[in-house]
Amino acid sequence: MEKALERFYSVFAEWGVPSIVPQLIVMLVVVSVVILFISVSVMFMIWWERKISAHIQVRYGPMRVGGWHGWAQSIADGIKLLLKEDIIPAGADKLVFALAPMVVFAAALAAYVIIPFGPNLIVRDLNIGVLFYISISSLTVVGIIMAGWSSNNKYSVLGALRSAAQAVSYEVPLVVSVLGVIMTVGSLSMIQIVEAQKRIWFVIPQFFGFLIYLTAAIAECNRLPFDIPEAESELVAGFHVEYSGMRFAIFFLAEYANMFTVSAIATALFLGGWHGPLLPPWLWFLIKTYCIIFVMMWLRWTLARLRVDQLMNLGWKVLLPLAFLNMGITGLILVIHG
Amino acid sequence: MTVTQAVFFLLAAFTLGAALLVVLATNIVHCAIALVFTFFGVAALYVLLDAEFLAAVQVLLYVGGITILLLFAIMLTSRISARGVKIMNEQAGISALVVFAILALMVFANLKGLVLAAAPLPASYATASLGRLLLTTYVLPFEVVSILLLAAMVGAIILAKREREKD
Amino acid sequence: MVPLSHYLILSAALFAIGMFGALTRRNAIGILMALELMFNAVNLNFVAFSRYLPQTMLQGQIFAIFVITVAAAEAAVGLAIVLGLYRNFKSVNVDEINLMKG
Amino acid sequence: MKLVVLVPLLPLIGVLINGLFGMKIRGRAHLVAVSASGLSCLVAFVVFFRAVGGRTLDWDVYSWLKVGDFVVPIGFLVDPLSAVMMLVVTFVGFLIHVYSVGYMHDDRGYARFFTYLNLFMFSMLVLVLANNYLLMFLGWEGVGLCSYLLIGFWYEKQSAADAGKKAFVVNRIGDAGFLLGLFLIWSTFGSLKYAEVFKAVDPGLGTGIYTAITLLLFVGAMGKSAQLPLYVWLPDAMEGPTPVSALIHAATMVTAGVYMVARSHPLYNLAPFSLEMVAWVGAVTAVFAATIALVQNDIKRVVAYSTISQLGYMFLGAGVGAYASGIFHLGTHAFFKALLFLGAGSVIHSLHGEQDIRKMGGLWKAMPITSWTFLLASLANAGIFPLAGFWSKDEILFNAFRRGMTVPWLLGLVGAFLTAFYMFRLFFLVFTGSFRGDAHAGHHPHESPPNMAYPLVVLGFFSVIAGLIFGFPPDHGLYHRFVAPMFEAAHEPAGAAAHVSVSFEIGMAALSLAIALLGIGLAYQFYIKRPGLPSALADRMKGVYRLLLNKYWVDELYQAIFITFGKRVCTFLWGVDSRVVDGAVNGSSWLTVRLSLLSAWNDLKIVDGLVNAIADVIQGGSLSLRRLQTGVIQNYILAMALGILGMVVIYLFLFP
Repeated sequence: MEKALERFYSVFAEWGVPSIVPQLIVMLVVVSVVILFISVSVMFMIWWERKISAHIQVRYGPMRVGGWHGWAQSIADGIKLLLKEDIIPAGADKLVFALAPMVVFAAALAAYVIIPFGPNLIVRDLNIGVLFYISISSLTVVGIIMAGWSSNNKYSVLGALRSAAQAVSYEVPLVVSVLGVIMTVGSLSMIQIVEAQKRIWFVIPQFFGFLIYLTAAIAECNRLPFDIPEAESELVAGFHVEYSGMRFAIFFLAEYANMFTVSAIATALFLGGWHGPLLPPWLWFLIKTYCIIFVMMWLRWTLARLRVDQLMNLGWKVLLPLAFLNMGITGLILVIHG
Repeated sequence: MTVTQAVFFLLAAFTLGAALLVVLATNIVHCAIALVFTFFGVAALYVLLDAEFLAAVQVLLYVGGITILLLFAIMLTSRISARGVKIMNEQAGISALVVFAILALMVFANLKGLVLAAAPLPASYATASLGRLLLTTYVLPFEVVSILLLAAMVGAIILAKREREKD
Repeated sequence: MVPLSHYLILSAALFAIGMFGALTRRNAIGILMALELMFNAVNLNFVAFSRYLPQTMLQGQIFAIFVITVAAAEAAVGLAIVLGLYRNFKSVNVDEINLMKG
Repeated sequence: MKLVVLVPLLPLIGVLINGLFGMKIRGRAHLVAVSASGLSCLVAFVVFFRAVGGRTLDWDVYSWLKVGDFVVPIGFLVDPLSAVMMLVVTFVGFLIHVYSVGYMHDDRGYARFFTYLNLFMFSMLVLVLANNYLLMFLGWEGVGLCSYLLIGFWYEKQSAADAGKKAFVVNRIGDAGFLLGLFLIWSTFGSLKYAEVFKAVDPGLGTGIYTAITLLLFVGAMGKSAQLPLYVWLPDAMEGPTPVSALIHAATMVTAGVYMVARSHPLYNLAPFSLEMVAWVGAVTAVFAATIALVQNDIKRVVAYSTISQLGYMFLGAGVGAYASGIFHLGTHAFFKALLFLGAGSVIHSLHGEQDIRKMGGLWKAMPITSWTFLLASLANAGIFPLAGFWSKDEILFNAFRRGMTVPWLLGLVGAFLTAFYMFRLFFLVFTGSFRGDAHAGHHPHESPPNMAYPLVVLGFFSVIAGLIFGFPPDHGLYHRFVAPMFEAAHEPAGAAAHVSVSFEIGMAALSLAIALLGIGLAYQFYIKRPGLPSALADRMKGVYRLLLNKYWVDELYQAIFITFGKRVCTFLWGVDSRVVDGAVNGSSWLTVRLSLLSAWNDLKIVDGLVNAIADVIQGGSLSLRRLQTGVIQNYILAMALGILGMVVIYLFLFP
C-alpha cells in the first residue's frame, strides 16, 4: 500500500510536477472512496432498518423493488429524492438554508478520517484520534441549528434547539466515558487503542464505560429513545421539516453516516476493532460495527420516547456521575497497579 | 513559494475574510456562522503550527460550545425578520480610524522590531507532555481556572434564571 | 517555511478586526463574537510563539488552553448577562441601554 | 501492600454516598456505612498480615502541596505501629458501626450519623496512616471536626451543643501547640515527612530544640487525649450518642495523642525533660480522673473519667520510654473501653435514656449478655489476671518502676486500686441488688437486639484474650515481637533500666493484682455487704466527697480564672475607657466647641465665600464634562483604544 503510493509519487516527481499535484489526486481518490462507502453502507442500512422494523412489527417491509426482499428499495428512494423539485420556503434565509446540509454532511464525512477499518486501512492515524472525532462531531449541532433557524418555522427552531441541548448534554458523558479507555491505553491514537486490545477487549474492563458510551452515542445520533429533536408527533419532523429532495437526502445520509461512525468508534474503542480470528480484519471490523448498529435499530423499534426532563435527568444526573465514577475507579486501579 | 506557504496564505485569507464577515454581516446569525468558519481557520493554523491538540480543543470548545451558546442566545433574543436595522453605532468611522492606526502600529513594530528565528524549531510536540505540564508545573493555574469555571457556571445559572415572582 | 512575523501580522489583523467589531456592533451578542475573535488572535500569537521561540516548553500552548477556558467562562457569563438585559430592556442593543448615563 | 489506600478510601466513599444521598436513602444508610467500614476492616487485615510478614511501605501517592521547596505528599506509611493502630481503628470502628444500627435505628439523623461515623473513620485512618506530619494534622483536625459534629449530634439539646463547642475550643488550644510544633519541625529539619525528619534527627542540635518541639507536640496530645489540664471536654462529650462515646471518646480518637507521641519517639528520646513531663502528666491524670470517677452518678461519666485515667496510663507508658507498652495498652483499652461504653449504651437503651446509676440496679436478670460482657470489661479495666487490661497495665507499671520513676509508679498503683474500686462500684450498683428506678408497667428493662448484642460479645471475647494471646509473656509476646523493634532505640535512654529477674517481675504483677483485688473487695463491702456505708462515709468526709463530686471544681476554676477573670479585665478596661479616656475626650471636645464657634464665623464668611466661588466654577465645568459619561459602553472602549494607541505611540516613537 505505502510502496504503491511512493511509486505513484515518484512517477510525478520524474515528470517534474510539483508534489502537491499527486497529493491532491490521492486526496480526491480517498474522499471519493469514503463517500462511495458512505453511500453504499447508508443505503444498505436504510434498507436494513426498514426490514428490521417491519419484522419487529410482524410485517415484511419493502418486498417489490429489485427482487429478493426488495433489496433495491433504497436505490429507488435515492433516485426519487434526487429527481425531486428543490423547494426553499419563502421566508427562509436562503444562504444558510443551503449551507446547513453541507455542514452536517461535512462533519459526518470528516469523522471517517479516523475510523480504523484495518491495521493499515485508515485514512489518517492522527495522534489525537479520539479527540478529533469528539471535536468534529460537535459541528453537526451547528449545522442542525442553522437548518432549524433558516427554515423560518417554529417547529424546526424548536427541534434544532432541542437537538443542540441534547447533543451538548450528552457529549459530556460521552467524552468522560471514553476517558477510561484512553487512560488505560495512554494514547488517543485509534490504531494504538485497537492494538492495545489484542489480548482483551476493553468492553470487559470498561463495561460501564461501554454502556455509558452506547447510551450517549444513541442520544448523540438523536435516535429513539432519545429522538425528541425529531419527535414526529410533537414537532412534525424537527429541524428538517422544510427540507425536501436532495437536501433532505443529504441530511438523511449524514444521519445514517453518523450512526455508522459512532458504532465504528465503539467497535474500535471497546470491541477490539479489527481483532478476530480467521476472517480478514476489515470484515471483522464491519461485522462488529453492524452488530452495534443492529442493537441501535433494535432499541429504536422497541423502546418508547423519553420526555425532555427525563432525558436531561438521565444525562446529567445518572450518566455523568456514573462516567466520572468509572473514570475514578479506572484511575485508582491504574495507580494501584502502578 | 512552498506548499506550506501557499496553505498558510490561503488559510490566512480564509480566516480574515470570515472574521470580516463576523464583524460586518447584517444578519447576526450569519455572523455566528462566519464565526464558526473563523474558528475553523484558526484551528487549521494551529495544525500548521504543530499544535494538533490545541486545534482539536479549539474546535471542540469554540465550535461545539461557545458558538452553540451564542446561537442559543441569538435565537432567544432576535427574530429572523429583523432585517434592515442599523447594525453599527455612530462611532464606526472614528473606530475604524483608531483600529487601523493600531493595526498599522502593530505591523510596523512587528516588521521593524522583531528579528527572531525565522524558521520554526524542530517540533517536539506531544499531547502527553502537554498533559503532564498541566498537572505538574501549571497545576496551580489549572486549579484556579477550574474554580473560575465553577464560579462562572454558578454565576451564569443565577443570571440566566428567571427571577421568582416576589410574593 | 512561514516566518513567525507572518503569523504575528495575521493575528494582529484578526485582533484589529475583532476590536473594530467590539467598538461598533450594536448587538451585544455581536460584541461578544468580536471579543472571541480577539481571544483567538491572542491565542494564535501564543501558539506561534511557542512554536518559534526557543526554550518555551509549550508554555504558549498551555496559556492558550487557559485563555480558551477563560473565554468559555466569559461567553457563558456574558450570554447570561445578555439574556438578563433582554428580559429587562426587551433589547440587546448596547447603545439603547444607558442607565449609567451621567 | 498498596491496597492500603483503600483502607481510608472506602469510608470516604461511604461519606460521599451517605452525605450526598443521605436524604434519599435514609433508613438504608447503614448498608453503605457498615459495608464501607467492614470492607475497610477486611482490607486492613490483609495489609496488617502483610506487615506482620515484615513488609513496610512508605508510599507517596502524589504531592499534595508544593510551594517552593515546601513539598507535602499525600502518602501512606505502613509499619508495625501504624498497622496496629489501623487494625484497632477499623476493627473497633466496624463493630461500633454494627452496634449503631440497632442503637440509632429510630433517630431522625440516621443517615447523618453514619455519614459522620464514616467521616470519622476516614479522618482517623488518615491520621494513623499518614507518612508526614501535615497529613497527620489533616486527619487530626478531621477527627476533631467529627468529634464536634458527633458530640453535638443532638444539636437541639442546649447541653449537647455546648459540649460540642467546649470540645472544639479546648481541642483548639491543644492544636495550636501541635501546629507550632509542626512549624518548629519544618524550620529545624526542612521537611515534615517522618522518614526525612527522623533521619535528620541529630543529637548534636542540643536538647533545647527537641524539648521545645516535643513539648509543643505534647500540648496537642494533651488536648486530643484529654490529659490534665485540657481534659475538661471529655466528660462533657458524653452528651453525644453512646456509640460515638465508645468509638471516638474511648477507643480511637482520644488515643491519637498517644499514637502521636509514640510516632515521634525519635524526637522524644532526645528530650528527657519532655519524656519525664509526659510520664508525670500521665500518672497524675490517671489518679486525678480515677478519684473523680469514684463518686460520679452518671453511668457514662464514670466510664468517661475512667477513660481519662486509662489514657493517663498510656502516657505514663510512653513517658517512661515504653512506647510499645503504651500502644499495647491503647489496643487492649480500645476493646474493653468500647465494650464498657457499648454496655452502658445497652443499659441506657433498655432503660429508655436513664443514665443515673442511682436509679438502676438488678439488671443482671433482664440483660444477661450485657451484664456478662460488662463484668468482663470491668475486670479487664480493673486489671485482673488474665484479662487484657492486666497485661498491658502491668507492663506499664513494671516499666515505670524499672526505669526508676518511683513516684509515678506509686501513683499508678494508687490509680489501679481506685480503678478497681470505681469499676465495681459501677457494676454492683447497676447490675446487682434490686431495681431502684420507677418501674412503671410495661417498661421493664430488656436485653438489646442482636445487632447490638453481637458486638458486645465480640468485644468481650477480645477483652478476655487480647492480653493473653498477644502480650504473654510480658514484654516478649507476639505483639512485642512485632512492634517493639520499631522502638529499639527507645529502650536505651532511660538508663536506669536495670535487668530484673523473672520472679521479681511476677512479684510486681502479683502486687498490682492484689491491689486491684483489694479495690474490688472494698467495692463489694461498700455496695453489697453494707449498702449504708457509702453514704455514711460521704457524710463523715463531706469536704472530700463534695470536692470529688464536683470534679475538683476544675470547670468552675477555669470559669473563674479564664472566663470571669477575662470578663473582669474587660470590664475594668471598659471602665478606664469610659471614665478616663472619655473624660479627656469630652473635656477636649468642650474646648474644641468653643474654639470652633470662633472659627465658624471666619469659615462661613471668608473661607466659604471663596470655596463657593470655586464650586460654582467647577459645577459649571462639570455640567459640560458630564456629557462625557454617556453610559454607552462602546464609547468607553473607544476611549480605551485611544489610550492604548497613545501608549503604543509613546513607547514606539518617543521612548524607543
